[in-house]
Amino acid sequence: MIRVQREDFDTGAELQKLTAGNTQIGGVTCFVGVVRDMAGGSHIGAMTLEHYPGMTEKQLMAIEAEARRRWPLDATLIIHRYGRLDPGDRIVMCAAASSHREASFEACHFLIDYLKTKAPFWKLEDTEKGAKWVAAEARDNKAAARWLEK
Amino acid sequence: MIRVQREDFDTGAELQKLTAGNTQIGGVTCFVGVVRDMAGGSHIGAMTLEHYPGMTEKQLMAIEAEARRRWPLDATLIIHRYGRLDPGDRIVMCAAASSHREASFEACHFLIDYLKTKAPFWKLEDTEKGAKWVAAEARDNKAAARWLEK
Amino acid sequence: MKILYFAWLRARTGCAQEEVSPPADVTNVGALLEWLKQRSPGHKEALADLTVVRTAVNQEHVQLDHPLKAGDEVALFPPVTGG
Amino acid sequence: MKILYFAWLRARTGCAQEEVSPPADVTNVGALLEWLKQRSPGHKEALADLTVVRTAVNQEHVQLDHPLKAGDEVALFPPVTGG
Repeated sequence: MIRVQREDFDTGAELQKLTAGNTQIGGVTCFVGVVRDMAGGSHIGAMTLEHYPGMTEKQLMAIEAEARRRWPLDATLIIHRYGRLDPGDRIVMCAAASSHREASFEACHFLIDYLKTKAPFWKLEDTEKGAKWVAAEARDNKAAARWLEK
Repeated sequence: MIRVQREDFDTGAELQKLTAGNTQIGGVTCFVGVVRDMAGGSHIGAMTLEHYPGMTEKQLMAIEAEARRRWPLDATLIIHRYGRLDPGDRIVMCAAASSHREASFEACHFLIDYLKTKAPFWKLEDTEKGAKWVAAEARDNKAAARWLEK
Repeated sequence: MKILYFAWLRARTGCAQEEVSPPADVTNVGALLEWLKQRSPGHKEALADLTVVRTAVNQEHVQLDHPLKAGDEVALFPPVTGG
Repeated sequence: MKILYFAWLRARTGCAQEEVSPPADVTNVGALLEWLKQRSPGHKEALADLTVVRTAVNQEHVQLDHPLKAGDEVALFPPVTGG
């Protein structure tokens, strides 16, 4: 399941719903991304996440479908927020549940790595020097490239 | 932090406490292990987790300390339950928070892999053929061996 | 043809969305970007360095050689920075 | 010296914990296990296959060559299956 929303989410409740009623599941790996207050040495007051409605959902669904094609998963979840966020706020959660621990770890890692390079979100940070569009990081492309199928 | 307890835990509340007040944290990876109702082809009604009080805490603390030595982590948590558990019940949670996504993933993976081979817990499963001590799995040793430092 | 601009591409072109009718020789995304540069100094500035511009057609990531057809929704944006 | 038994080692020996005084030539864990085998048929059965027995001294995992001293807490258990 994927969701794109302005509101915060309750990580524990989401995980609970994800695994409820399926006793094949042996483990769930979850990543929660949080707004940091330092980036590139500048203090950040808050940030605004812009996205491309329609394409965002389409890309997240494609990423989720790809994870389920690659690993034996019982359940997957991606929630991504947009709008104004303060340091410490949750931005994103990815989760993958499986009967196999390895599959749940790899799939969760894949979800966040792919999302970082494919989902159309852009961060505008309030810094001490004014609002600044965050530049993409080369290491995110590198992280996603590891999942390219040979 | 580590905890060994009979009671269930609230994953979301634990994650919230773990990251609260530290806005250096960019992400937290969390693994939650759940009781499956099938193992080796036998239906499982419930299981009882026995442990070695004292040694369990000591080993979990050592595993946590080792993770913090290896990766730049802001916070770590291991909670492991013991006693009687039903299919679908949470058994364990491991979490690692960091300013770096990769570090949080690797450290969380390390925590659960090491715990599986070093923490003195034993599972007694109620199967259709009676109570049965679960045998250790070779793949768990293999998973832990990947973290051996060269 | 609908063109959408996001993040600093929107700021520099001064528009979030515009309806355009490129000439018949604009058959792919690369040609469209060259043609769009002529619309205003802001467009020219926004599209000056195409190494930092990404494109989607009908909500799928595409490269500059992707063909265009009437009615396509084309989006221009910087490399994404979500997550 | 205190010996603790866990999981099926406890079930087979019939005891969770016992206080023992091994002779002076029992200087390491391996020798202790051999000596413990003689305490009962249950002990002998429990310790018949040492490839499935793990040991800890004072709550640290150890190998069979680990030396023993008076007052040690020695635990015998199967390979762990938590998590």
